Amino acid sequence: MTLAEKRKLGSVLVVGAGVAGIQASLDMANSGFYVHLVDRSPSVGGIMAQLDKTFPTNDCAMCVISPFLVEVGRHLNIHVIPCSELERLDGEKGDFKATIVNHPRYIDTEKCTGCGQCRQVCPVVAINEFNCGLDLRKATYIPYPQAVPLAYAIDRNACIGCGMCEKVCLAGAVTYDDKTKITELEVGSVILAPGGEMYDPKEADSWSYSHPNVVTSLEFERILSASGPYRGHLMRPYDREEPEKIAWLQCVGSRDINRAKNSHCSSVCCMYAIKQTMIAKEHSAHELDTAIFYMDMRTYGKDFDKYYSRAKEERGVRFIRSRVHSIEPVENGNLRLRYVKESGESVEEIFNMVVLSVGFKPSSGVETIAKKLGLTLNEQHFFRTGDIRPVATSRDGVYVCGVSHGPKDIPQSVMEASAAASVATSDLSSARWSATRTPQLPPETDFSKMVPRIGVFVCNCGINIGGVADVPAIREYAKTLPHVVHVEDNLFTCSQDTQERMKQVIREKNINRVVVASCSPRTHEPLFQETIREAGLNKYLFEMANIRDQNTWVHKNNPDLATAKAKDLVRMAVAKAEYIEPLHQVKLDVKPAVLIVGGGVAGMEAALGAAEQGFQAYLVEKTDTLGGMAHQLRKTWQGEDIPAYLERLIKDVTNHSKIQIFLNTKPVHFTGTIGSFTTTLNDIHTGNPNGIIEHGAAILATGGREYRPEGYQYGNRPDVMTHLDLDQAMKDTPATVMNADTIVFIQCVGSRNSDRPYCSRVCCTHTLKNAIELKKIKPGMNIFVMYRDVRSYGFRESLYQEARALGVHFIRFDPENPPQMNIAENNILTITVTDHILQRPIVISPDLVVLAAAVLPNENKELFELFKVPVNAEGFLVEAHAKLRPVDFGSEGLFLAGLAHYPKSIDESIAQARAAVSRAVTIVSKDGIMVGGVVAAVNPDRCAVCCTCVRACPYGIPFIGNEGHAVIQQAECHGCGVCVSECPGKAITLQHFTDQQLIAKTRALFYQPAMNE
Amino acid sequence: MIVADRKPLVEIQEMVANSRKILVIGCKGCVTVCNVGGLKEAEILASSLRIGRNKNGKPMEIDETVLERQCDPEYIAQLKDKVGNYDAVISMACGVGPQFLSEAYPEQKFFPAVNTKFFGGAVQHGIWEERCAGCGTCVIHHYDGLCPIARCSKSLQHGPCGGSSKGKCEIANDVVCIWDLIVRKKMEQGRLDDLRLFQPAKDWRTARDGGPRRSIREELAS
Amino acid sequence: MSELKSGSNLEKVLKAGHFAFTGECGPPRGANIDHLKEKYEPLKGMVDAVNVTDNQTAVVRMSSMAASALLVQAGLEPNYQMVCRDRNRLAMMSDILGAYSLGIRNMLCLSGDHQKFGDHPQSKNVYDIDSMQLISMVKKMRDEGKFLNEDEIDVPPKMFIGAASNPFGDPFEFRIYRLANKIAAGADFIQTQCIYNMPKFREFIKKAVDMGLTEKCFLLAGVTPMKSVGMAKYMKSRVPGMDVPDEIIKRLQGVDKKEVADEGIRIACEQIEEFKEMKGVAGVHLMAIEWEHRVPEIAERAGVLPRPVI
Amino acid sequence: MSQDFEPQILAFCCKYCAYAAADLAGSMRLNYPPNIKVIQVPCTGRVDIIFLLRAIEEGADGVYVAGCLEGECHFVGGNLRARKRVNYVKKTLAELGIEPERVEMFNLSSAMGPRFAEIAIEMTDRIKKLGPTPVCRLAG
Repeated sequence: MTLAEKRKLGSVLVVGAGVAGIQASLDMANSGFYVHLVDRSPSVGGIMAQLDKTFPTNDCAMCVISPFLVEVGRHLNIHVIPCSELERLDGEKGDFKATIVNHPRYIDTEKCTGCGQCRQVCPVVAINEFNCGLDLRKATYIPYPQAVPLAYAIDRNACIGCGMCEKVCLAGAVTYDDKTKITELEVGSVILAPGGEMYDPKEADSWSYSHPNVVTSLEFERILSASGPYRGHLMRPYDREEPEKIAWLQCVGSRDINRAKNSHCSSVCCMYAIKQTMIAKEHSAHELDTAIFYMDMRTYGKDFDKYYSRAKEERGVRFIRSRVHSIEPVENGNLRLRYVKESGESVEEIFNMVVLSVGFKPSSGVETIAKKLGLTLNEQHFFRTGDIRPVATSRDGVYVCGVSHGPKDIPQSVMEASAAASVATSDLSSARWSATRTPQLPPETDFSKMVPRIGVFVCNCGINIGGVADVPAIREYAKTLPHVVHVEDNLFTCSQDTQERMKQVIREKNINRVVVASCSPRTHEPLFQETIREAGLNKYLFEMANIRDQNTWVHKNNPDLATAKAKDLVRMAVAKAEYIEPLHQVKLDVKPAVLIVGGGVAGMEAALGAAEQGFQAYLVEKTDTLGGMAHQLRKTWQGEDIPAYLERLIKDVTNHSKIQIFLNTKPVHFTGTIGSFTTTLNDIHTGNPNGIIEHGAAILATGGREYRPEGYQYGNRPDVMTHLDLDQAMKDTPATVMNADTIVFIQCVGSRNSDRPYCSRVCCTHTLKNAIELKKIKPGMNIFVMYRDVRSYGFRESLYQEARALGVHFIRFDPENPPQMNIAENNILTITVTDHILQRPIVISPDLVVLAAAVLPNENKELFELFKVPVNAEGFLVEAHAKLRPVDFGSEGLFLAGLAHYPKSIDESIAQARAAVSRAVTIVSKDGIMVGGVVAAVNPDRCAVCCTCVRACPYGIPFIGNEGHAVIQQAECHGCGVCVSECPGKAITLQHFTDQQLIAKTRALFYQPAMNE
Repeated sequence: MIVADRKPLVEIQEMVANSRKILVIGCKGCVTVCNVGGLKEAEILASSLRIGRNKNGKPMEIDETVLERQCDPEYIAQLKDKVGNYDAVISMACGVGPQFLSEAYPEQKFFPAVNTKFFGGAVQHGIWEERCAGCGTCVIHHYDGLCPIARCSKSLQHGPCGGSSKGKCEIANDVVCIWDLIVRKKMEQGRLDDLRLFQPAKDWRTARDGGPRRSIREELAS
Repeated sequence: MSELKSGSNLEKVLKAGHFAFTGECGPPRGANIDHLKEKYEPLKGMVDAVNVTDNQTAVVRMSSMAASALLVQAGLEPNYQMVCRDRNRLAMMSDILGAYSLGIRNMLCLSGDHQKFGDHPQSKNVYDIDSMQLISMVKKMRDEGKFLNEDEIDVPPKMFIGAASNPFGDPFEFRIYRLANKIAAGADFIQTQCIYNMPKFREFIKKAVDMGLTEKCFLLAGVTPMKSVGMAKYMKSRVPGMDVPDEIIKRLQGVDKKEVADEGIRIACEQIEEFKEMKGVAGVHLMAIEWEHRVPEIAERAGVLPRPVI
Repeated sequence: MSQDFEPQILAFCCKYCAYAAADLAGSMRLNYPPNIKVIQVPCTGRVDIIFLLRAIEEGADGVYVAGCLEGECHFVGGNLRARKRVNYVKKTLAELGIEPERVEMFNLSSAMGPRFAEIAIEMTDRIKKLGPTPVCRLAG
């Protein structure tokens, strides 16, 4: 076959269903590709599902991730393949054949309803891995209650084969004879997201980990979790006493080549330790003393430094810069820690509990996959990736994201996942929508003006409901309720055959409202809605009564009251059903184009990404050149050539037929909603219009700049320069730099202070890289780095090691006592700094002083107001959610990338730009956006144009339209209903949650209706 | 707009203590905008009254309705066939409402549900502030758009008095000293000399002090 | 300054170039004349005039006109205070006529404290005219012999017109202009709010001198001795427009509890000593609140005795 | 109070947190009194003052609103508004001489199944102590 004839497949494979794998799958499935999502474990979710809270917002991890889990589980174009592994990959980019090994689960996920009866009867207990072994589970188990797929599995290592589960399973889902199977999948590309594992302190005998009160940080997450082994009650494992004093030991298994043989920094431990101290303090009934023992506090991400100072200043967390050299069990289950303070003083302190902040190591799957697929690993056994192609592996068509190619936090993983989704599908764009499924549905029947005819289906859920409540009595009772024309009870209402029957009954009896009394709408409403839709009913003509999760499961001991309550709940559901109405979603056209504002690396990568995906890209730049800040950089941290990359990128962007570039241009007018925006562009100099463009999404990549330092004689002397000045000098006049015998680097100039309380993230790495280069050229040069914390996160730690090995001197200073510059009368410059180890001031006379100046966002007040996007106090753009929506804005259809979001290295900017493309493509790849449903609707007659909704809406969606009443665009409304409850004229309704419906439901609890005729 | 507050429930309960059938009438004008007398508040009041009556074992019937405005006779007239069915009617409009209602339906008893307070606007959702005292002779232009008659607690035309402290009025820490704002604005704009001028004693005849006021537009009135 | 506007003792003392010393007397909360007497008796011979407050802090007291008249009967010279809070222009003008007919020759024109913190917060305030307009009105009645409506007055009241100034109110930069406005409106003398922040007052008076204001008008510096640490703290934090530096509080806290009042008087006397020498200050107004009986001692210690008789 | 008084208590729970926590309490098979009946709302910001009043009017012995933890509302701040509305209703009830404790606001995350059960127990105990609602329901 010639190149042109090569087959491009419209399906993709994702290996690993942690948060990265989930995000990549959703992005691709939502932009026209069929996704096979493979995971070794019985359910999706990865490590994030085990976390209690997430930094720096302290959001509940499960609350944040579970909507994503549900979406993956129900997505028509995501095929979740649990208990499975990738065995081999043949073929090439665009046309792979993947061989998958499906391990036996012993329970058929198609049949299992998740009722849990099997677990109830299982006589065997086993270690509960989900709770890190802190408690036990049954051999028949589900990893956690929110698991997707919601199906049980049998742990055959623990199972004694008693057959109890098979006997009680009324769905017939237990399959003891389940065997390993092999499946083959045809996919166009592969994304690997097998993730990481936490370092096991048992590997080295250094931390008394065998003591029950020494736990790893992940174990501590489970201890804090409300659904964990202690139900959120802060206790130590040894005696279940509430600890009063807890120590955290940082860098366990990280930055440690002696004990753990891991040189990398795990990037997340500083932050999660701070989080754990704060959450533990909240959980503790008494004053809890928390101490973190650390080497460098690496709070380098967005809002991290503020979080750190909050812990220190407001919560009284003790931060002790010291490595603990021994942990010794003493009486009462306590532990004695010995450490040496920076001042050299030896200290002994007793703690009730010790948490080991364990680092990341690659998941055991990484090495296996690498071998099977022929991929290169780095020295730390993670997948090897470069900076300029940050998510590409050594094999074409195979991409990587998440922790498997380097330790990172959730937002970074999510960003990379989207980036991988974007690059993995850009070559497959010709096959978009070719492998996806679309539901074939009959037209909806029009029931308007017809009296309600309600059908009620009461579920026994095996014996989960029927074993406690009197289902026949509930069924008979439901018959007496108004407008009810059909009632039946089912063994499993959710089973395939009942679904078919339900459709048949709806048609036969002309049922126009359906009530199911079973489990939770959170898990099952979409299924039933699909079913009634298949029977020609609008999916909103549906209501559920939760008589299992919120009734029989919690009132087991009181069958009579459970039956009575079930009747109440059914009556309430029927009462609401009487008033529910069909809601019709409207399809809005989508303009298949993306606007990108900012022509730096992030903007260009975004434009190129969108164009490669087959969409028109409009790239708007306010200056007369593309490239932005990158023009001033020389090499990435791994040493890749930036000027050559930039030249290539500018050429690609300029020559791409789908990219239209507007230089010297700024947007001056912006209107529209997701999928269909209109932006007017003006020439920045003449003020004349440059064009009016229509686009379905927009990406803001407005960049940043280097801070021009005040002080340190910057600008007055040629021997004081910033990093970018140094880079320029190295390029233009290297001799001026190399003549120097002594160079001082001063870190955090303009960062981490009261004006800019954030870490500029890139400066430590930049300093290390330059120091190494200088030392290599001129080994005799004296190089001093004056720092507060060396923040060489991830593999960048290797630069720190190398710099030290090359003899670079590192001197730490306190913010209260920064390095002082003196200019003597003879114009000789000296720097004085207090050395913490020597405890005395050191005076250095450098030939050159390099200031690690802060990274600032570009000021674009007008532009940001035009797009109505928020900025934080420091001027950085604010994303929709710090964890799971790191490139989205709160306003739908708008995305961000690059330095405008936060300081970051070029590889991170590229990844974020590609991620923004992925997110934008989920919109522009569709031929229409469905809007409506559970959204607010304004009744113009009642509107008093009082602006209450305008002010109350948390998203700023309502406005007063030209017609003289409030307007709430269906496409933009998030459906929370705040405006509805505030509106003084009762002019707004939240569809499907109207006053009438909810008051009817309320009333029904207290009124027994008259008998139905 | 006219800004009002809902009267305490107990006061309204006492007004209608002996009534068995009550109509609550909201107004879609100012009182809806200031979230005190629209349909929402009418429903809340009706429900609260029902709860109170049911609790005391003296159930009654309450209906709610809302008029476009209670300060125009045409809208008042829409109640013609309705008011007679009730033994008490509660108006949620400003002080104008119950009076227009009483004038139109002299046989019926009308009760005010709100305390009418001032002319002002919303400074944010849920907070309204006075801006105008309706003095009948506007002098705002002398004070750079800030009215000391309405907003100085002593209506000083030559302020600020000695009680002005850190931009706040002597009466409370949360009351802005308008004179502080006036002076600062004049200073910023280099027009402090405006405040060296003596303002003669104000003619209060155009205010309420001149007796009940009327506005007659010859070209409109017939 | 040769021609006398009112012929009051205070006017004479000031115009003769003496350093004036005025006191203050709050009328009783009742018609108890003896109580009033207790308060004014110690002031006899100690001060040039006695301010008689007008429902001070919006608390009902005997009318300041009646109390002033009783002082006249007792041989003391009152400085009749009138606030804009409680009466409209009709009442004010009629009271001024009445006061003059009762022998009252000095008047202090004030806005008045808002009734919110008084004993009748329910009352309706008047503020028909403000203090600036009141000053102007009294001057018009005296100099033009006319009411506000331009009608002629049959025997116009000749008042020596006083006004108040608070150098410490905000905005500080504007205070000097407000003083200038009051002088332009017709104030013959100024009594200031109690002064504790001396550096700030020096700045203020320097500006007043530079602007020539103290040439046009007599300025009497307000002094109130601190009776206790509690009083100092209260005045610092609770009285709007009052500026009490921390040093004053520290100084009071620094002495034995029994000595605090004495230390307060010592601070006041030190201030008076400085005012005597300060350019632009024509006298001191001593507001010894509920401490009238100690005025002789303070006057003695401040070295302002004997008072000139003209 | 009568020993066998079984109060009717209505709980408005937001879809993302409180309702999920209620489900989790079920998955964990925690026991709590059956007096609690839940109505799901997308966000507690949708819980209108009138819903709470109407519940009391119709004869609820207790009503509560349960939303996300403060600062963690999925719709930014709906739970903060809900709290204010609950406080408003408490004030109204107090004016009417009804125990304001019959109405309450709670915050919990979706992972706090045990907390949901605790709240249900707490509210049931509280209402049992208060006794039946003093509001007599009208016939029909």
